[in-house]
Amino acid sequence: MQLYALKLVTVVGETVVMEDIAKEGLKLGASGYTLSEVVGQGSRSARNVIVTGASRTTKCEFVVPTDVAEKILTYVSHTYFEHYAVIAWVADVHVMRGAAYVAG
Amino acid sequence: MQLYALKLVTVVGETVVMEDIAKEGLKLGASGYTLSEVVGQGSRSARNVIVTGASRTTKCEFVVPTDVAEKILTYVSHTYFEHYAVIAWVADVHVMRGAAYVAG
Amino acid sequence: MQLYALKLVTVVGETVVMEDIAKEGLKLGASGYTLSEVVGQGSRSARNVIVTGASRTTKCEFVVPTDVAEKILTYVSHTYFEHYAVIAWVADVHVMRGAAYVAG
Amino acid sequence: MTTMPCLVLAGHIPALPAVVSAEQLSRILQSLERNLLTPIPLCFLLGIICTRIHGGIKIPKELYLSIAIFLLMSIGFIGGHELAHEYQMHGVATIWKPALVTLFLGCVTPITSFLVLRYLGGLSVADSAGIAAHYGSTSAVTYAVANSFVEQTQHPANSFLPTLVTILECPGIAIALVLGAALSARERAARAAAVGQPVRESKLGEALYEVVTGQSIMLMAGLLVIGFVSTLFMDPKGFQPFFDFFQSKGMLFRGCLCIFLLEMGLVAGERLSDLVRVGPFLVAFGILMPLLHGFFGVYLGHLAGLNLGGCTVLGAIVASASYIAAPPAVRLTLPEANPTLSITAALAITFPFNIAFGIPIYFEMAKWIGAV
Amino acid sequence: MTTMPCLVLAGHIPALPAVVSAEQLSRILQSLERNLLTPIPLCFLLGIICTRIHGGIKIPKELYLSIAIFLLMSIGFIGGHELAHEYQMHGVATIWKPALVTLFLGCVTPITSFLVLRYLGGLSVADSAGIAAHYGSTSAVTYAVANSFVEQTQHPANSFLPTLVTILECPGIAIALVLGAALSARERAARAAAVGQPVRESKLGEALYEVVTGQSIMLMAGLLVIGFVSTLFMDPKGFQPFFDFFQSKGMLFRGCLCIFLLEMGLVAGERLSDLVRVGPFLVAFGILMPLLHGFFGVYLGHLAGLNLGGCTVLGAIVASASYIAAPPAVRLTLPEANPTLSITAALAITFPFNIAFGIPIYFEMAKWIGAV
Amino acid sequence: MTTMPCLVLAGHIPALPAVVSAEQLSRILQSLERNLLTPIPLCFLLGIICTRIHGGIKIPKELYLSIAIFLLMSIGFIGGHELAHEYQMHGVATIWKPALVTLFLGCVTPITSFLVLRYLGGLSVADSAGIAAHYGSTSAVTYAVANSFVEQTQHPANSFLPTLVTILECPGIAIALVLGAALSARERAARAAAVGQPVRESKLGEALYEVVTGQSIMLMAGLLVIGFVSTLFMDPKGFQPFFDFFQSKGMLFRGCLCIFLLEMGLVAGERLSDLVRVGPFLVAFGILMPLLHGFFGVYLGHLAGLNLGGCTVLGAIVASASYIAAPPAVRLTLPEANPTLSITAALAITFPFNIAFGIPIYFEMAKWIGAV
Ligand SMILES: Nc1ncnc2c1ncn2[C@@H]1O[C@H](COP(=O)(O)O)[C@@H](O)[C@H]1O
Ligand SMILES: Nc1ncnc2c1ncn2[C@@H]1O[C@H](COP(=O)(O)O)[C@@H](O)[C@H]1O
Ligand SMILES: Nc1ncnc2c1ncn2[C@@H]1O[C@H](COP(=O)(O)O)[C@@H](O)[C@H]1O
Ligand code: NA
Ligand code: NA
Ligand code: NA
Repeated sequence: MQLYALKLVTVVGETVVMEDIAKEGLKLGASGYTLSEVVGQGSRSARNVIVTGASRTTKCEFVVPTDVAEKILTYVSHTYFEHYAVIAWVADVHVMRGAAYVAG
Repeated sequence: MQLYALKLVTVVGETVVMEDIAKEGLKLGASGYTLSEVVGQGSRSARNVIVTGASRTTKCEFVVPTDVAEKILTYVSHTYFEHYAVIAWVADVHVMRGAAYVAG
Repeated sequence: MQLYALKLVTVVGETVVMEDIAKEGLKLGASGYTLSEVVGQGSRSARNVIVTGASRTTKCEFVVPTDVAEKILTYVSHTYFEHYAVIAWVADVHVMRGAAYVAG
Repeated sequence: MTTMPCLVLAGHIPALPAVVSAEQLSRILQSLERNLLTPIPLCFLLGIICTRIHGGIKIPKELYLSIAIFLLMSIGFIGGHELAHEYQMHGVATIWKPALVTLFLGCVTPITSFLVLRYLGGLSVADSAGIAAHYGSTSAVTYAVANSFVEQTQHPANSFLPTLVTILECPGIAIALVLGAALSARERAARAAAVGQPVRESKLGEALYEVVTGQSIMLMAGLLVIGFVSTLFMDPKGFQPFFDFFQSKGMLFRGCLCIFLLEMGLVAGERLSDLVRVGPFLVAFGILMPLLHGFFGVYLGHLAGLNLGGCTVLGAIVASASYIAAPPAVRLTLPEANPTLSITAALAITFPFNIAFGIPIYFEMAKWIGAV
Repeated sequence: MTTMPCLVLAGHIPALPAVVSAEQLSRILQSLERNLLTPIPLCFLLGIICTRIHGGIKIPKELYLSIAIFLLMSIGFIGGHELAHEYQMHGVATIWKPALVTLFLGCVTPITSFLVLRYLGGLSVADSAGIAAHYGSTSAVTYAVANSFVEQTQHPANSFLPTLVTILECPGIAIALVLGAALSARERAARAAAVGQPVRESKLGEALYEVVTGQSIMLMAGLLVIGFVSTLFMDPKGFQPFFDFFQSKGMLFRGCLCIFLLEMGLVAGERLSDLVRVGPFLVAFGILMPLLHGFFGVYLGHLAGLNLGGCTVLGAIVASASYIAAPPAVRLTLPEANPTLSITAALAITFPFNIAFGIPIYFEMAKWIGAV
Repeated sequence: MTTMPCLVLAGHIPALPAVVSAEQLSRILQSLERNLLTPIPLCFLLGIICTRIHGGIKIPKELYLSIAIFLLMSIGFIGGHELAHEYQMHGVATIWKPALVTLFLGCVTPITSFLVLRYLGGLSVADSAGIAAHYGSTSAVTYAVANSFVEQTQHPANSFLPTLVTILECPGIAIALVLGAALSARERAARAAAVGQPVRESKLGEALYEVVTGQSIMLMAGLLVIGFVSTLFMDPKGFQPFFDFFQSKGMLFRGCLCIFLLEMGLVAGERLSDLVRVGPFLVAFGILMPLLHGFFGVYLGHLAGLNLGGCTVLGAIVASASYIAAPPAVRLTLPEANPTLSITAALAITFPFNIAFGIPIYFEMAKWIGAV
């Protein structure tokens, strides 16, 4: 079984900016993304926008090569860490059919 | 604290086949699975079934020993990669009460 | 890019106790948590509380330093493993802005 | 304790010629037919059939929850509205006796259930207390169906029945959980010592608070007050659209009840396969206990002055078992109790039994006992 | 096979003076205006506009699913209710012919569709069969809109039309999938051998079972029985609130239809950008095939004795394409079929065409053919 | 700019004997009682109480969103329907003045708000502009409650008020955001240079487009057109069920409003604990600003020829603060603004104030000013 070593980048934050992050991820080289609705609490969640009834927090996952992972993390941290409740981390994964995810 | 080294297999794909994948995972030796509704975009998502109003993409996670992980990945890739929008990856995890998850 | 090595603790189990687990995680030193609604099956799921129509299973994720990860896993296993359908695992991740998550 | 209710009953019951006469039986069967061939139980049946044949009906969780909210608000609001009328006419004269009786029944039924389960059924303390918490409380949907039934038979229940539902919700759960916690505390301490771990702190207080301030109570009691107040202070024309919306004889209530029962059927159908696992004792318990409790309800309701419809409905709600408020409370306080047992009994045995057979039977009981 | 329906039609059609006379055209245009300037198609249009300008309307999935459930239950219940009246008056005398005709149409339309797609359009076996499965089945919402249309023109359809919708749901999907599976089996085996993997076992049986026991059939057929039974056994006063709730001329049904069509417009709007990708052949297919199938429906309906409204509605449902039951079934059995083609054709071409133009056209067809 | 409205007002106001006479005060109190003891504000109160005692009411997000959609559609549709009648009778003669006045108020209120916040309150540019965006726009639910109020007092508002709500939705947000973006651009550039990063490109254009094509506008304006067109082209019998469904005096609208207000109460209750954090200035702002804006609305509405109900409702919507359209737009364009401040002010102070006290006060203002 042929597995490719890639990175799983996970970004969790205010729903209001997560779609932008997902789209930007594609521009930075990710071949796709997966979004899920979550509920969260963090150090700055008091600043979360709580739009009545709207879902507050979204998680976005990218399976990407190391260089793209770095670009996404850098983008997220530069653009959103100052004013938005966002957290991002990266983990090692092995992917089937991984070649498809290397060069967007 | 006794932790067992196991694999976390994550499969993300068209909702229409994910229940089958979860069931097949059990047959291949997984002791359980966790499904979540997600929204995704990928290289072949244009081929996703967009049943009006139905959720489009589902994520399925299995915590399993290495051999079961390989079996699941092989099954998914052989059965679904050709015609369905599905991605699968595997990561290392350490599990509490891990013995319970070794032999289904 | 400055990344901090931390642990991602994932707990999946009966919804009825997951909010307690999230709160206790904060007390044990986590700086936040992320909850998602999932659907699951496991070795003891027959014992799950199936409150009509209510969501049955919840996933809780903590990004924490190693010592906090151990505390959370120990707490969960001591308090809930005997009578509740709960599974918990831990993985290595690298976090941006990681200092924020070290000392709650 | 178990003999006490019998004592209370002594002497008032008309002589039992042959328990049930042929004529009565045929009346019961007619009643059953009239009850069963209506959309509400038929939707329940459709749900069960659908699950058994693995059919594709899926009621979104949110629709189910929304209907539950609407039904609870509706029960409360119309209850408050009719209570206001009753109050304007009679003060509290007609209400305090049925209220007391309901409270009494809320305290007795968990205990009878516990004793039967523990000593006749030989279940563990935790399981007995857990199931008793379900049977000591009540099911708002059973109330709604019973209320529809008596309205269709042209014997509407007394106006304050929704108040009684609210009264019946909590005490049973509280008593059963306290009982279970007390009796199993020693066991737990012993086991905790054995494995060398600290005793898990009890969540009893928390769980009880959650029951008392739970969705059912808050919505029913809250809307009861709102219905009461607005009836007294609003002019009838402004009140009308709210009344039409919540009206329990109206199309929204009845229609929503159909969809709700369909979902209940889907869930109960899934649980049917657990019937084997819970064993014959619990199946019998799930049918006979409601009959006994139902009779208590009908009889004491009659003594307290309820009308024919009122006795029937009180019987039905006393006989019913909670499957919304009780389960999480039990799960938190008595984790060693097996939830499969209690939920299967409440949802797959007692609920369908009451909907299909129980309600017409309580109606006949009430007639037989002389309620008008 | 394609020539057979023509044979059936021979001789009965009034001479075609100039296909469509000027007077008829103006009548059609008036009909169109009367149809288009009503809330239901306008809500659909609003949905499309909103998507095209990236507007912010978001109908929660659960609301959409809940309305679908309500509409299906409503169609079934009112259908059962009126069927009971029809049955009490005429027995099955008026019903069996239309039922047979509908079954016949359910078997013919997937085959005409397949042949046209495969041989005129040159699509692959899998794509042809997949699309044919959609066009062989039917769309309950198109039924609901057509029914509203004829009720507004004061020519309500025969009471048993909902029964026909239920009959039409399955056979078309089944026939197309069996066809597709049979014809593509060899291809698949060859390819599997080439890559050295075992042939994926077919999910055909499973998928067909899922169609037959799917939500649409279970709810429509189930509520049809419930509506039938309760009409026969309940007293009219007790029946009234259920009738009011499900009543297809009532405010709930019509209002919900507006919201539903709004969401359909949002989805269809998104699909419009796929029109280029699916190519001109499929666009033409999505308009002309319904016209042909609609004519079959109208004509055979007339032969089977349907009234003017009935012919129109039968034409509309035969012409309509399924976009709820068919897609998952096709996806599971014919994975190599491109779902973009079938869904775009069914949802972004045929559905709007029928709603806006098809229904009034079938109405004029029915008039022209002599239905009253 | 702030003095201008005062200028406009000069001379027309009847002499203020002692600001508010005893008789007026008692009338206001009566009005308050009549308003407060009705289901809509009482449901809001129930929601607040439930949150404060950590009760268990949970309105599913999807129910809340569905009701919001229904209310917006309903406001638009009935607005369009009545506009059609108005238009058939008077053309645009009665409408253009109130429309202009509303547009004017939509431009003035964000500026008054900004100036007060920035110079009296000393808040940062971003915070001032962010909050001003909320108070410059409007809350459709406040409109609905105000409308119910005047209908219950038998002084229904002019038919075209929904049009005014639509007009009032956007300009305030746009003006405040442009102001905020312009004034804080330099600050941002400086800070970006300091940390050596490129200036984040502004999302202003995007955010404004999203406001204008947001759900509120699309649904209200869209259904307004649909209601207008179908009133003109449909026969009344066919129109009736749609009217009944959306009818703002009807049971669905009023009942849904109850559930909606319950949820609003739950959310506002959670926000109450933030009152301390936002400080006394913002609390005062959240009460006094609406009174001032409400007076502008009532007064200019009167000048533009609105009736008593119309002046009241215009006052209420000008006084109200947006908590649906404004927050995401502000969050995207002025990320350094603290959302806790604006949402708490709009939702936990101004909204309840208007519902409970504001609306009856604007009603008395309108009477006092001479509207009939
Ligand atoms: N330590 C953590 N573990 C898991 N999730 C977190 C953690 N901290 C923050 N989050 C998530 O990130 C979101 C924003 O966090 P923050 O920026 O810290 O307010 C929260 O709503 C949580 O969902
Ligand atoms: N690079 C990626 N990172 C994260 N999720 C992905 C990625 N690519 C695909 N997915 C997910 O997998 C699903 C199917 O992908 P695909 O087969 O590439 O169309 C998508 O809908 C996404 O949810
Ligand atoms: N092997 C597994 N892989 C993934 N999720 C699991 C696994 N086992 C259990 N789970 C999840 O944990 C929950 C409780 O499991 P259990 O305690 O085994 O009944 C299940 O409902 C699943 O969501
Ligand atoms: Na009970
Ligand atoms: Na068809
Ligand atoms: Na305003």
